[in-house]
Order: sequence, then C-alpha cells, then structure tokens
Amino acid sequence: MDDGVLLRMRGIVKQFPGVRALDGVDLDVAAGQVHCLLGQNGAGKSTLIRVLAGAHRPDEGSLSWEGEDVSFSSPSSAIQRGIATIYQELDLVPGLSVADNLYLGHEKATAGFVHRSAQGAAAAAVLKKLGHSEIPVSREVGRLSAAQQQIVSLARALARDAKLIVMDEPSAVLAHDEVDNLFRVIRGLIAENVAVVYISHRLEEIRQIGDMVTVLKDGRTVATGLPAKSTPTPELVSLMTGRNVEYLFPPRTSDPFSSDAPLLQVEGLALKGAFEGVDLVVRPGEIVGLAGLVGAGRSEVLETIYGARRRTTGTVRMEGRELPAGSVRAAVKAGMGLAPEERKSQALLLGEPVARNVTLASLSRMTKTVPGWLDRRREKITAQEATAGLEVRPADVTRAVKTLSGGNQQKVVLARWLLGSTKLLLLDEPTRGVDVGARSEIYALVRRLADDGMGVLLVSSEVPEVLGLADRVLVMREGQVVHTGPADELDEHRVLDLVMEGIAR
Amino acid sequence: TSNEPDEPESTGASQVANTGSGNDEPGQEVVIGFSAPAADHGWIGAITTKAEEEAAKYEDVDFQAVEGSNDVNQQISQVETLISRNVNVLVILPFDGNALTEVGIKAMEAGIQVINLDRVFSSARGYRTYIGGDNYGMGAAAGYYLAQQLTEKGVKDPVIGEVQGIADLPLTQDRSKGFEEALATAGFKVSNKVSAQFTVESGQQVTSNLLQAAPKLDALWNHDDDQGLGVLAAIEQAGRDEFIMVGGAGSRNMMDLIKADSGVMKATVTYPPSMAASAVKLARLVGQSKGMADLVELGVPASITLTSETITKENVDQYLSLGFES
Amino acid sequence: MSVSTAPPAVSTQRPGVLARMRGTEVRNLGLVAVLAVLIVIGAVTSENFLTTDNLENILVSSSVIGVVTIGMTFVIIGGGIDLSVGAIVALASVWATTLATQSYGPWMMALCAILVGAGAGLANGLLIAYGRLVPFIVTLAMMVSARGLAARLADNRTQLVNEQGIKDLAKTDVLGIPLMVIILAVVAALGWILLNRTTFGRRTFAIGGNTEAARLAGIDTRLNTALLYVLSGTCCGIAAVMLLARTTTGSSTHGNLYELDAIAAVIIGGTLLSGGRGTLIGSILGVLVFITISNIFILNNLATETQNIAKGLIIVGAVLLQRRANRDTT
Amino acid sequence: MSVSTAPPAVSTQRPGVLARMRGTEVRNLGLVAVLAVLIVIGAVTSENFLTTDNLENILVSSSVIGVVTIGMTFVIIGGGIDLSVGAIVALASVWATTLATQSYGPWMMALCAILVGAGAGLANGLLIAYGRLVPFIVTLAMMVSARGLAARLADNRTQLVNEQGIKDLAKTDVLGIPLMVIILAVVAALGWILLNRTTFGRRTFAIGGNTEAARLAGIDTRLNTALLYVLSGTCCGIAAVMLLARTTTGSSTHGNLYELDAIAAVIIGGTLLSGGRGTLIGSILGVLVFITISNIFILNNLATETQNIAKGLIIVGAVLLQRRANRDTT
Ligand SMILES: Nc1ncnc2c1ncn2[C@@H]1O[C@H](COP(=O)(O)OP(=O)(O)OP(=O)(O)O)[C@@H](O)[C@H]1O
Ligand SMILES: Nc1ncnc2c1ncn2[C@@H]1O[C@H](COP(=O)(O)OP(=O)(O)OP(=O)(O)O)[C@@H](O)[C@H]1O
Ligand SMILES: [Mg+2]
Ligand SMILES: [Mg+2]
Repeated sequence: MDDGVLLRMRGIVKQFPGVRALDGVDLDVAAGQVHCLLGQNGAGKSTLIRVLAGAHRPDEGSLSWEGEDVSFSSPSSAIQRGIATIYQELDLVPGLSVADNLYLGHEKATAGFVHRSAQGAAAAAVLKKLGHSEIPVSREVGRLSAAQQQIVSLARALARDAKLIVMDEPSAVLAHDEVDNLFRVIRGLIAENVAVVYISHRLEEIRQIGDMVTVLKDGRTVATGLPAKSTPTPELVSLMTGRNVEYLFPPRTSDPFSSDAPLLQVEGLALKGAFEGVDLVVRPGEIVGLAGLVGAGRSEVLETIYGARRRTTGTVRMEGRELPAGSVRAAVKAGMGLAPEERKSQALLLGEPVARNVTLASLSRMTKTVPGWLDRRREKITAQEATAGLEVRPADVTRAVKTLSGGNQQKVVLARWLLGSTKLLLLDEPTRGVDVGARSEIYALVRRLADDGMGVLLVSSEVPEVLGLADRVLVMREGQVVHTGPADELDEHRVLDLVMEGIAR
Repeated sequence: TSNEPDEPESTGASQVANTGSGNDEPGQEVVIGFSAPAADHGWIGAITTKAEEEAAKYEDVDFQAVEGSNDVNQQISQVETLISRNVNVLVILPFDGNALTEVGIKAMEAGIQVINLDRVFSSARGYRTYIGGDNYGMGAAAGYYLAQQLTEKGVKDPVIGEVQGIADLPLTQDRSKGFEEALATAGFKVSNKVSAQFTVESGQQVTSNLLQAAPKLDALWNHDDDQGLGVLAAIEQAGRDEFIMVGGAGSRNMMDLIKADSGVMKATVTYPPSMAASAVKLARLVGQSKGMADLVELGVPASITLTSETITKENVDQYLSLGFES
Repeated sequence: MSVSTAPPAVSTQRPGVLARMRGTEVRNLGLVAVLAVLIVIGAVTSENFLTTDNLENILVSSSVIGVVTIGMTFVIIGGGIDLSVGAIVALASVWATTLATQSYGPWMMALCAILVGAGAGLANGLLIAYGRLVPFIVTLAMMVSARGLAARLADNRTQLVNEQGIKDLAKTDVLGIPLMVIILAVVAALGWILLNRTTFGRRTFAIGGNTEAARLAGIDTRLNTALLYVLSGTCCGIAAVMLLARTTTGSSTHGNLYELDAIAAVIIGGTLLSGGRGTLIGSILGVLVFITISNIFILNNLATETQNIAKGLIIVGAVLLQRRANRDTT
Repeated sequence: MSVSTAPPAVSTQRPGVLARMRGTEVRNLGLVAVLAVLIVIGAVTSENFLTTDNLENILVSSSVIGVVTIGMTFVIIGGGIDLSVGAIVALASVWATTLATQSYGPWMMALCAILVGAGAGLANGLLIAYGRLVPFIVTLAMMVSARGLAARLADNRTQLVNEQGIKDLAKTDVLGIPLMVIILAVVAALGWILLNRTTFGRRTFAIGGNTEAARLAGIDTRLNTALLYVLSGTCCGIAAVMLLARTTTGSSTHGNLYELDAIAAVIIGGTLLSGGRGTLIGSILGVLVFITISNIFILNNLATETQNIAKGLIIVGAVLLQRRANRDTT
C-alpha cells in the first residue's frame, strides 16, 4: 500500500435508463483523512458512494481497496471490507428499536440468539460517545424526530468499527451545535486513522473539517486533490457550476414595521407536549423566520398552523378568518402551502412523475370546463414551467421523482406551492440538501414571491439563512418563543445565545 | 343376452335391471360432456369418479369433464364451452339447479340432449332426463328412523342434534325440512343445529362445539357421511356415546361401522353418488336413441328420482357393495 | 403563477414510444404477450378454440368478474383492499330478486341491485375512512355479514328471476356483440377515464402512493377513500345485475370467491398490492388470462385435479414470461 | 403502503409502564379486552360456556389454525403473504396418509407431513426471493397447484388414518392439558423466541419494514425471505399432523380457507399487512377471538345466517373496542 491510499476508484461509469449518472469518475481516499465530495444537485455524489458501498454495481471502472482489486457485489461485501455508509435518505427500519437498528446485520449474538442487554449497552455507549445519551435505545426509531434519526444513522456507522466511513449530507438535518458535535466525532475517527468521505453543500463545513476536495460535475471528476482549507470559494463554486455564483441573500424590501392587515395571525397556539403560547403574525410580502435548536418544536408549530396536527388551544386566522383545528384542507383552501421537513415521507409520491407531484395540490385548477376533468396538457406545461423556474434537473417532468437526486426532489416540493393561489408559504428547512447555486436561486425566489405579496413563514436550522432571508425572526427554545424582532437587529451569536440560554447576553 | 351384471361390485340389488339386454353392446359413438361443482368434498368427488369410471367401460363413449366450479357463472360458461365443442349429450350436476336452467335450455335448443343430475332445473325444457336423489325424502327417512328408535326406547323430550352440510344450498334446506316434519309426527323437534361444509374437517369442528352446547344428547343426524368421519372423530374425542346417530348418503365407512355396531353410528339414509354412473349410462342410451331394457317404452324416461333408503345393521349387507369410498 | 420566466428546458433526446410509456403500461405489454402465448397454445391444442363462439364465450365469461375487478383496481390503487365483493354481489342479487322488488319491474331490480351494492360499499368506506379501521378487517366483516344477510333474505333458497327483461340481457347482442361484453367494455372505459383523466383518479393514485403526502397537499383523503369503496360496491351491484341475467337467479351463494379472483387479476395485471400504482387495462388483461387458461383446459378435456396442478404452474410461468417481456421492451 | 416515518403524535412526558411497552404490544391489551368481553357474553348467554370442557374445546379448536397463523405472522411481518397455507395443509395431510407412507408408522407420517409442508414452502420461497415474483401470485399458484396435487394423490377420496399412534394425539392429555394445545403452545413459544430473540427475527422485521434499508445493512434479504416461507410451510406441515389426529383422515379438502382465517387473525392481532410490525401474541389472540365467537354462536344455537350477520358486526365492534382500549392505555 503506497502513499496510504486506502481506496482507489478509477473510471467509474453508472448508467441509469436515460441518464449517465457517473461518466468516468476517479476518487482516491487515504486513511486518516477527510475527503470531501462537492458538486451540484444531481452531479452524481450519492450515486458514486452507492457504488462504493456496493449498493449499485458500476457498469464500468475499477475499485481497489487497500491495494487489492475488488468488486462489491452487494452491500454486505463492502461492509465486510470495513466500509460503513450513512446514506442521504435515511435508511433505518422504523419498526425496530434504536439498538436493533444500530446492530442490524451485525447483531451481537451467539448461534443466532441476540444478546439484547449487551447490545443495548453497546448501543447506549455509542450514543453516549456521540453525546446523545438522551436517545432511549429501546425506543422505536419511527418515533424519533428526523434529527434524532440522523444521529442513529451516524451511530450505526460508528458501531461498525469501519476503516472508511462515508457520510452523504449528514449535516443536512442537524442543527448548528449538532454539526460541531459531528465534527468532534469525525476528528476522533481521523485520529484513529479512519478515512472519512464527507458530502455537504455547505462550503463552510468543508473548510472546517475537510482535508481534500474532489469536485464532481455532470458525473465527471472536474478536480481532485484540492486542499480543502485553502482553495478559494469562487474557484470551488465555479468548478461545480461552471459559473460564478454569488452566495448572497437578496436585499430586503419589505418594511418590518409595516402595518398592513396581517395575512396570518396566530394567538396563544399550543400543542400538548410540544409547544405553548405561540403568538405570531405574518403580513403580505413579509418573510418571518423561526430559529431554534433541533427539537425546539418549530416543525410542530408549522404543522399545527397548517392543520396537520390538531392544536390544543389557540386560534389561527388567515386574512381575518379563523381556521378550524386539524384541517389541512381548510388551510390549503385559505391559501397556505407547506413544504414539510421530511420530503420523502411527507410530500412526495416517489413512484410518480415529477409533473404529477408538482400539480398534486392544485389539481382542481388543472381541469377543463367539466369539473374534475383533467387538462393534461395544461398540467404538463404548468409543471414544466414551475420546475424550469427552479432549475430542476433533469428537466424532464415525466421522470419518476425517485430517480431525482435529493436536492432536486426538494425543488419539486417547492414547485408544488408556486402554482396557484398560495398566499402563505410555510417552509420547513427549504434548502436542506440544496446545492450552492440552487440555494441562492431559492433565496431569490422566496424574496421575489414575498415581493409579489406572498407571506412566508420559514423554519431553518441554519441561523445565517434565517437571519439573511427573514424580515422578522422568532427564536424558539423548548416549545416557547423567547424572542421576537426584526432580523437586522440580530446576529448569529445573539441567536445562539437565545437558543441555548433563553436570553441574549 | 344375460341378466348377469358385467361389473358385479358396482351394481347392487336395485340396479341389476339397468344393464344387460344388449344395451351394453358397442354402438354409435357418443360424446358425453360432464359438468359438476368443484370436487371440494367427498360426495362430489365420488360423483365425478363414478361418472368417469362408468364412461371408461364403454368404448363408444368419449367422456369430457370440465373443471368443477362453485361459481354458477363459471359453470354456465363451462357448459357453454361444451356446447360450442359440439358434444352429443351433456350430464350436468349444477351447483344450483335454478341457475343452470337457462343454459340447459340453450343446449337442448342447440340439439344437445341434457341429463340433469341431482339438482333439478327449474324448467323441464332444460333437460331430456332428470335423475337425482330425494333430499326431502332423505331427511324424512332419517327423521322417521330416529323417531321410531326414540319412541321405542321411551325417551321423553329427547335432545336431538342435527349437523347440516352447507346451510345455504337448497338441498340442505330440503333435507332439514324432511327431517323436521318426520320428527314432528312423533312430537319431537331438533334442539341443536349446526352447519358444516360437507368436509371432514368442518364436520369435526362444528360437532366438537355442538357437543359442548348439548352436554347430553339422545340422537344426532348428520346430513353427509363425508363430513361424518369428522363428526365421529369429534364424538370419540369428546368421549361421548350416550346417543344414537344416523348418517346420510351411505359411504362404505359408515356401512362398516353400522355393521360392526360398536359405537353411536346406527344407520344411514342413502343418497348414492352412483347416480352419476347411472346418468352416464342414460346419457349413452339417449345418445344412441335406445331405451331402458326393462321398461316397455322405447325411450329413456324423463325423470327418475331415487329413493332414500335407510340402512341399518339388519340390511347393511345388502348395501355394502354400493357404499362409496368417501 | 409567479414562477420565473426561464423557458422550460426541452428534454434533449426524443425518447422512443416504448420508453415514453409509463412503467406500468409497459408492463401490460408483458401480459399481452402472455395472452398471445395462451392463444397460440389454445389454437394449437384445440380446433374449437379459435371459433367465434368460443372467443365470445371467453369474453362473456370474463364480463361479470371483469366488472368486479374494475372496482377492485381502484380500491387497491388507493391503498386498500376489498374482500367483500363476492358477498356484495350475492346480497345485491338476492335483494333484487325478492318478490317485493321484482314486482316493480326490471329497471327497478337493476337499480335496487346497484343501490344495494353502493350502500354496502358506503358502509365499508365510512368505517375505513372515517372510522379509521383496517380495510382488510372491515371488508372481511362485510363479507361475512353480507353473505349472512343474503342467506337470511333468501331464506337459504335460490330466488328465481321472473322478469323476462332481466333474463334477456344475457341473450341480447348489439351489433353482433353480446350485451354482457358491451357492459364490461363500457364500465371499463368509464373506469379508465375516471382513473386517468380526472382529479379523482389522480388523487386515488396519490393516496395509495403516500397518504400522508396527499393529506398534506390538501386532499380530502377520507372522502376520497370512502368513495373508492362506494365505487367498488357499485361495480358489484352492476355485476349482480349481469349475474341475474346470466343465471336467472338470485342466491346467497353467488359471487363465490370473487374477492380472490378479482384481487388475483388486479395483481397479475401489475397493480401493486400496497397501492399507488396500477392500470385498469392490466386488470382486465389479468381477468382474460385466468379465464382463457380455464377455457383451454376445458377444451382439452383435462381432469379437474390435473387442471389445477397445471393452472398453478401456468400462473407462475405467465408471470415469469411477463417479466421477461418487460425487460426486453425497456 | 407509504413509509411510516411520519412522526406519530408527540409525547414528551416520561411514559408509564404501559406506554413504555412497544406500541404493538400495547395493542394486544385491546385484544385481551375484546376477549374478556366475549367471555362475559359467552358466560351470560350460555351456562355451558364456562365449563372446563368447553374452554378446553375452544383451545383445542384453535390449535390447528393457531399453528398455521404463527407461520403466517412471520411471513406478513416480513412483508409477504402466503395464500397457500390451506392447500399445503391439505397436501401434507394427503401425502402423509398414502398407504406407502402409513406403512412406515406414525413418526414417519408426521415427518412426511412436515417435510412436504417445508418443501412446498421452499418452492414458494425460492420463487419469491430468488425469482423475484410477487408473493401474492406465487402463493396463489401454489394454492391451486397443491390442492390439485392433493386431489390427484388421494384420487379425490378421503384417506383414513390407520395408525393409532396418530389418532391418539388428539386424545392425549399431558398434565390435564390436551396435547393439541401443548403443541400450539410449544410452537408459539418457539416462534416467539425466534421472532423476538434471534437475529433471524430482527432481520424479518427489518425486511418487512424497509427492505432496501435491510439490504443496505448487509442482510441477505433473499435468503431470509425464502426462509420465511419455509417456516410457514413447516407450520402447515405440523398443522397437517394435528389435523390428521383430529379428523382421523387426510383429504384434499382439509384446510379449506385457512389462508383467510390465518391472515384475518394476524391482522386483527395488530400486525401490519404491509409488514415490519406485529406480534405473535396478537395473532394467537386473534385466533382465539374468532374461535370464541363461533363457539358462543353454536352454544346459543343461532342459525348459520344469523351467525354470519352477527359475526361481521362483532368483528367491527371488536376492532373498535380494541382501538378504544389502546387509546386509554397510551
Ligand atoms: N435510481 C435511479 N434511476 C435513474 N436515475 C437516477 C437514479 N438515481 C440517481 N439518478 C440520477 O443520477 C443523477 C445523479 O444523482 P445523485 O443522487 O447521485 O446526485 P447527487 O450528486 O447526490 O445530488 P444531491 O446533491 O441533490 O443529492 C441524477 O441525474 C439522478 O436523477
Ligand atoms: N415522532 C416523534 N415522536 C416523539 N417525539 C417527537 C417526534 N418528533 C418530534 N418529537 C419531539 O417533538 C419536539 C419538537 O421536535 P421537532 O423535530 O418538530 O423540532 P424542530 O424545532 O422542528 O426541529 P428540527 O430542526 O428537527 O426541525 C421535540 O421534543 C422532539 O423530540
Ligand atoms: Mg445526493
Ligand atoms: Mg423540525
């Protein structure tokens, strides 16, 4: 094994029906290094690591592992060699406990009998090492929040004692302090000479934790071996996108102290066990941000306003009219739209084409003269326009959504609410998994929508995003709003203080 | 010609006359189509087997059976298929006589002679000849026998159980009606009634529950000797023997038990599947435009209803050869 | 509408006809291949197979179960299941042939059967959609109860249809095509339009594919689900009328095991048992495949038990062939 | 069915003992409540209900279908379905009672039945796991074929068990408990251990809950799936032996509609039809509920059609009661 190269991939090609997802990719990963993969949505990052993990068989190309030529016929052969993978889309079994998920496939067992207490203890130890001993190892994974599930995924990779851990956008569902925690763990791994392949759309993370960077574009390696800490951002961005993208928030145009009649008015909203006493107002043309830690209850606030959860007390008014509790239909009729946190389970029809996903919420407007009779031409054109506006790639709206990359799936969800009479957009982590280029486009789009008179209520775990995009910010902590004020009076530090302590120091 | 039966083990005392007299000499070739319900219980299984066996005896018979079905719509289609295949004679044991009448008429109108086996059509236009058992008479025979036995023993207010076959078949209702009305002549009535599915397993299952519902029984009539194996298994497993039991149809097993007289099984009332063999014979005769040898008439009669005979220890030897293997 | 102005990017290559058909419709080609093979087998093994009479017979045989299968396809695509179809057919046939109903004439009988079917379906739908009970259990309960009720109404007897108007349905041809087949074709066409060209159909796919996503998109998933069962019940009612005509009787034993036959046809037709995906055409082809298999057996005079053994093997063979056909076309 | 990752209602307070039990096991409490209500109804309406004999009768009646249901529970938790159980029971019973087999004595008969069951299950499993065919279709084909083969082997006759050793099984008590019930208990206990305490059981849940996740975790999902059907087939073989003893016969009509009974028991027992979640105890309770309902009817001498009407209503009532019980305990 020369030059410490653990894994060497050469000329990897992977063809899907109609798409060449990988078109000759090379990748070298050395032990004790964090190797970052960068690339736009759909560049082929996830496909590459699925090939590496044995989940896809490549059509062409070679793999060598510890200097030896290998070919992984199944995930288990990669796992046996010491490759653990955290997939972009959570790959846990909802009906099994946390401990069972951690050791799935390599149970602590003799003669097939599971040592449940030993396994539970080991799982607890791994979680503790991750700083998450509060996650009960016997809880069903399906009952955990998305963030907690991500931590279980991470713990599972650690439980494998792997030589190479691949992480596909692990930070996407994690809050700020959680990301720090993740980096602490990665540093620990590096110290033990484990190699890490790390994928993220957040360049600042790459700077913090990465050693090497490989950039993918359209299924090809466009640059490799770049130093992660020192390569200038414009260079990376232009390698990824082929152009120069300003990573900028659009200028605010609305007046945070406007006295327009409120679009949305929420008073004394509470959901038992999640949050209480939430008051908020969104005016037309205004973007209101909800900041807070993971588990602060922001998603619940959105879902309760939207009627997806039945509020315990409080009132929700749209344009002055009170909405019934627990009715999504009433909310949609009144002009709300929600882009939920977990797009795969809450928003998408994975097997259906893009067009049908986009028009799902406005089907009754896709009709001809006879009510209920679909105008399929209009449907297709509308969907094409909406997705083109968000640069969904590939631009074919007849493609099944599940064949799109993670970031492009997110754009499809956004496109759904841009079609019709949406007056208030509820966005839960709208840029999760979205690449640098598209991200600034989404920011611009949201701002433009607001300028056209739409109200936006935004939840994001990225504090800069909330601060940069929103006009007003509510900070939540443990189910309560601890601060309300204009965004430009806050900075990242103050928000973090509020989030952690409940007060601004 | 001889009066000797050519297959002694398949012919019984009452059937000897049907053979012989030159009718069995090879004649004009006859294609006989056969349709019956699904052979999902022994009696129907026996019907199909008897028909096949009988047909195999004649070189001049081409026997074509279709898949059995308990869906009348399906059975209608099957008969239609046979019609379009231009058979000469059809033997139809309908799942439900009423439902197959129209297709019977259709066949007759297409010039195909129909032998309606057992479950009678609602219109005589649908068949050339009907041959079948007497369900009401079967129940009545069982009822009279039990009434007589119980009266002889001097039992007052007897507890009488009844294990039906499939409840919502017309034939089951006819059997129960005959049974009830015969018992009523002695002032008795049925106190516990359950229905099985004509299968051994269902007989066992419902009887084991019936025995719980009636901790003491005086008599039991079981409509069907196939399910009777299960009924008897349940009785034996419950360790019960305080009552007398009558079966139905007349299977070989039950006859052996009656002969041995070692348990509850005292009698059975016949409903012989051998009628299928007779039906095939009739079909052949009809197809060859022959009559029945022992009758004066030149053609086969339009209707033959078999009597339900009561087989007891006294006369069982006469019937043993007719008992069907369930 | 406020999406940006960029013109929709044109998809680069123009895909071939086959590639442009959706996955499931391609799957139907596999079934067509299976049917073609069966027809060849039928023609080779029996001279009576390719006669007009026999082909008509196959279609007529398929008509009653075909109509039931159309309703079942909707239910399964919508993520449910309906075990009660056979029992509802029986109940509707019995109800329509009670003396009281028959006295109002053939139209009333037909209407009665359809209303009974729709009503039973509504009961299913309400319990499932608004009572939030598992479809399997609710329709199982309906299956048992409806048959019991049918037996009760008919007093365990078979009821004769006295109205010639109903009986004639089975004997009428329109332009040389049996009316039964035309009814199936009409119901299938209406079903196809409903499934593929209306918002109701679109929502049905959505609910079956991801109920939570459909709900969060503002679809009234409960109403829609309830309607699916009403639709299935209505199809059962129509099938009951056809059965009245075919059999000239109403009986609690009608529709025996239709649930199994219909579900099997739907599944072999490529619809996912878990919902969200499927085609009506596939289901109809599925019915035709099963009926054709039986027909070929009868023509070839196989013993019943041999037929059954062979039928199982052919089903497996058909699915394998179907898969192979799909692989070749995609 | 859509993925079930959508977060259920939130609970942040420290849960009590009940709430800490896994969701599905709590669900069993609902079924226990249903059973309790049924027992009260039975006791009130019939003096013969609460006798030792009758309760024993209920348990014995549950034993054969109970064993089949255990295998079915595994298959359904693993994301599949097995329509062939009844037919496999029939085939195994017939095969074991052929004269050739009987001449080797009771042990050989039992072994033969179990091997035939396992073999048929293996055929199912191979086609489903390695042939990648839909479980519904494969087991439907097996259902048809196995019954055909059974009828063929038995020549459409009922075959008597001559071996006293087999017949005695149905009459033997061990410590006052019928052997049939003990067999059920042992199979259930082994099944419970297999499902809840072994890697095989964990992997079964994983495959049913998220096949792709299981595959990515390095599990040999195909082998595991195939084994599920072998297990179900083996249970059918054991059930066949029990049925030989109970009915003293082997017949192609044995096990009629077992598939429906077993699936219904599994589903009412709280197992998801889509897989990934369920308990064996729930399934056994489900069997007991169904058998107890029938028993109460017969003790009360209800007419069959009335039984059926009532049965449907009771099933719906039971599920509603069960849900209410669950709501109160969580
Ligand atoms: N199973 C599949 N079938 C067809 N096309 C696929 C499939 N999986 C991925 N693709 C296509 O392959 C390309 C690469 O996708 P991939 O998921 O690897 O992108 P990515 O770089 O991970 O993007 P993101 O940052 O959005 O996650 C995309 O065009 C995608 O649509
Ligand atoms: N499925 C669940 N079961 C139990 N508790 C849950 C579940 N989902 C969320 N919670 C709890 O509800 C509270 C709010 O969680 P939620 O994920 O909505 O917060 P959030 O502020 O939206 O965080 P995120 O950044 O993940 O969106 C937390 O206490 C969390 O643990
Ligand atoms: Mg990706
Ligand atoms: Mg959230």
